[in-house]
Amino acid sequence: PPMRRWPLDPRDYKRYGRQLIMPEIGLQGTFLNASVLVVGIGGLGCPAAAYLVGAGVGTVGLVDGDVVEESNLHRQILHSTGRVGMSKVESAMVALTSLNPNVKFVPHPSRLASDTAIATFQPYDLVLDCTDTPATRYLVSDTCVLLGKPLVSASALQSDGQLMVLNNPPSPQGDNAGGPCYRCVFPKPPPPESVVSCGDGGILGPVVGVMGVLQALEAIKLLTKVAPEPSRMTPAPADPPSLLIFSAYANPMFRSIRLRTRKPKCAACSVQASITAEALTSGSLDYVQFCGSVSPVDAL
Amino acid sequence: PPMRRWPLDPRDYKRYGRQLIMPEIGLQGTFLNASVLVVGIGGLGCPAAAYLVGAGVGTVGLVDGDVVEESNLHRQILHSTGRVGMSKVESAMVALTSLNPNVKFVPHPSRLASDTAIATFQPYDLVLDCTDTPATRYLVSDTCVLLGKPLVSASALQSDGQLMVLNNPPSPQGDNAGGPCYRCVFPKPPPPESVVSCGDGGILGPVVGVMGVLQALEAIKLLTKVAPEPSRMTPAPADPPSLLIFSAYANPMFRSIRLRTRKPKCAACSVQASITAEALTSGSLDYVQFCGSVSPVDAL
Amino acid sequence: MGEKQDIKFTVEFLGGLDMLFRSSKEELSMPTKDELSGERLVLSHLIQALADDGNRIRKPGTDRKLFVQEDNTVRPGILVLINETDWELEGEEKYEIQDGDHIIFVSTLHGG
Amino acid sequence: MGEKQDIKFTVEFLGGLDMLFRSSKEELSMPTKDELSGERLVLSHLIQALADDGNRIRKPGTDRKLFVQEDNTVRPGILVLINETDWELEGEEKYEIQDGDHIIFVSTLHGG
Ligand SMILES: [Zn+2]
Ligand SMILES: [Zn+2]
Repeated sequence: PPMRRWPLDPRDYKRYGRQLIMPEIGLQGTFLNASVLVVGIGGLGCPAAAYLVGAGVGTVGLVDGDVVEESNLHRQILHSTGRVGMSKVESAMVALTSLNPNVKFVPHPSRLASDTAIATFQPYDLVLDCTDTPATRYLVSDTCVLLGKPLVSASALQSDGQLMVLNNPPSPQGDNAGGPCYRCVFPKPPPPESVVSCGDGGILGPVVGVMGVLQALEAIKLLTKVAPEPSRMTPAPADPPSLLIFSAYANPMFRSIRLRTRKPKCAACSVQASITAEALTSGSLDYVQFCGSVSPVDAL
Repeated sequence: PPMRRWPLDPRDYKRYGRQLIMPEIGLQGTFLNASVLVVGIGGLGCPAAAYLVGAGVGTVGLVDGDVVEESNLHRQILHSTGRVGMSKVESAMVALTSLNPNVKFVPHPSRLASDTAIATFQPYDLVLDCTDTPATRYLVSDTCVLLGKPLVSASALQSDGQLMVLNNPPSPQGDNAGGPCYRCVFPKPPPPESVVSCGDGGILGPVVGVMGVLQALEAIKLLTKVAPEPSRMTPAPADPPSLLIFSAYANPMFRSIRLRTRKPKCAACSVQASITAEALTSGSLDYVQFCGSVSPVDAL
Repeated sequence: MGEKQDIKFTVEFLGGLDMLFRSSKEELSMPTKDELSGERLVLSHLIQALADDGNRIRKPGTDRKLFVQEDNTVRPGILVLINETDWELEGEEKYEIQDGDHIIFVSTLHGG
Repeated sequence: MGEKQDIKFTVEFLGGLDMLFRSSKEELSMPTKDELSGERLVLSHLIQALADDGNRIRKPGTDRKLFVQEDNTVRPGILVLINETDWELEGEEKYEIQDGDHIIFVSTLHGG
């Protein structure tokens, strides 16, 4: 379990004063006792981690198996020209430690794998999906459902972005009071030839940046879970499931879509779930095969 | 005038490849010939500057007279614990240079003043208002109107944010084809006792972060000004004036509001304008007095 | 003149104005015609009602001057939005409120 | 059966689907009843029309498989939204299109 610290020392009041005086946050003191796992330290994970660390989330885990490349830097603002070639997790920790040395960082400098996902996710209060392939997105969601963790999922490509808070509330499999999971919304993976990566399709830095910062915001809202009005200081019920759609060149740029609830036959979160912790840990679920693959020439 | 470089060298293709392959951006090559002034390097200016510099805007000017304080760090992600006490402009340049050493930075480490505003703004293609008081906001807008520069204006407080692209297109005073200015929308300053600063009212880091990243995005849209559809490669007309309202705890979080056009009697941008370059430069316009002031105890 | 039905509409307070009111969003119901003047319900009637607080949706002890000026017009720095449109494009305080309208009062922000 | 009027509605393509169509937003007009079946216009008719492209709003040379499957249902990874609501809450392909509806086809994104 992550380090627990209480009460605040005077430096914390100084550093976090501007958020402590807000009615929505004040009650909770700070986020020193909270822990958040950021999976993917790229275009989404960089700004998301920056604002979580700035806000003083006590423990932040960072998962990524890649190294920093020069082509990342236009949007992955925690990395730097001098750290090209360094692992993204290590590079991010340099920047994040300099922003806020009071946060405990847990490095996971390897690609998320199905046999270790449960052990990796277990210690955290909630998870941010900042990854970039369908296979990993199903794995992240399934793991969150099995462990009962809310999931803040975002994605971006070219001038578009999407954001969902999934498995919120994170009720057990089969409990209809729980929020939908990634499989409820996308029961079948997209055909591989329709999947375009940021490498192939391009991406505007601020587009993925906005989505990443919004992930940090949704995480903070989940960590506080207090109604906006100062007069109502009891925990608020979870927001109804919704999808935020962003499109930089559309008018309006943002749309909020009311989303389905849990699917009665969902493979992950229903009573009929076929996804189990044992199947995941034993490696018998092949996410890469489930999503298929395509050679880059055939892609859209 | 800012440094001009053309054509791209191979390293630029590497660094900016992910945005170059986008149809909206590709035509323009990159932003190496563009210049943007960021006024205020706080909660808005930090993320805005990070994404402009990441995108490779050729020249970025930074205006701020403050020094970094520990209470800034939860939201002002370019600064760091080790640079508390350093000027914000200098601190930001350390972080930004490490992200992209190819950008030319122009430091203006002092508070924007009415007698120097025109000279400061003159060399730039467009301006971002990332400041924090009504008086400075009127000064920034008036200067942009007088010089014919589009203005990307944002603000944030507690869990709310607002964004407008003003003076777009930046037609001369009295030309109704031009977009509205700050005075068209807010002809009279708010009563001082209704003005709450982030210091007094508090602010959630990701809220001001989202608004700052969106400022960088609007700046990039202005610098490209090409229609979203690849089939329409001619410059698009300016978007109709609008106000983006963000409210972290509302549903939906984002609203786009259709805004008024230029006001026929605007003191800054109409034929009847009383704001002139001479008045500004001579210091005869007292923005602080115009907006009034109030002791902190009386504030809302 | 026998017309007595009410108009139902939503009023929302943003940008810190929610601090002045009971909640950030209210479903209101007001008579189609103003009782005193017999005029059709327009925005200036709503603003006056919110200032006088006959509906008791302002928080106790809040200062009406943070919402309206002496002459019962909204104070500078508050934008009024009718169905996602600036009220300047809709006739301002003379706008006749319609059933189902969504009216937002939003205070401009200055922080950064 | 003499009913001949058309239904007007907006279709929008987001998340990269705009690459398949002439523009990202189209005002469409379709007969209230399907010509062949005589059925009231529902979403499956619209999807089939977009796939067959009788309206010529798909870009020339684009592959219908990036929009629909063999059986003319939308491919996995595309969400259909009716007036800002997931179509699962509105009856999916059996939803009867109404005059003025706003229908969005959005492809899920995976990049980060
Ligand atoms: Zn599910
Ligand atoms: Zn004006």
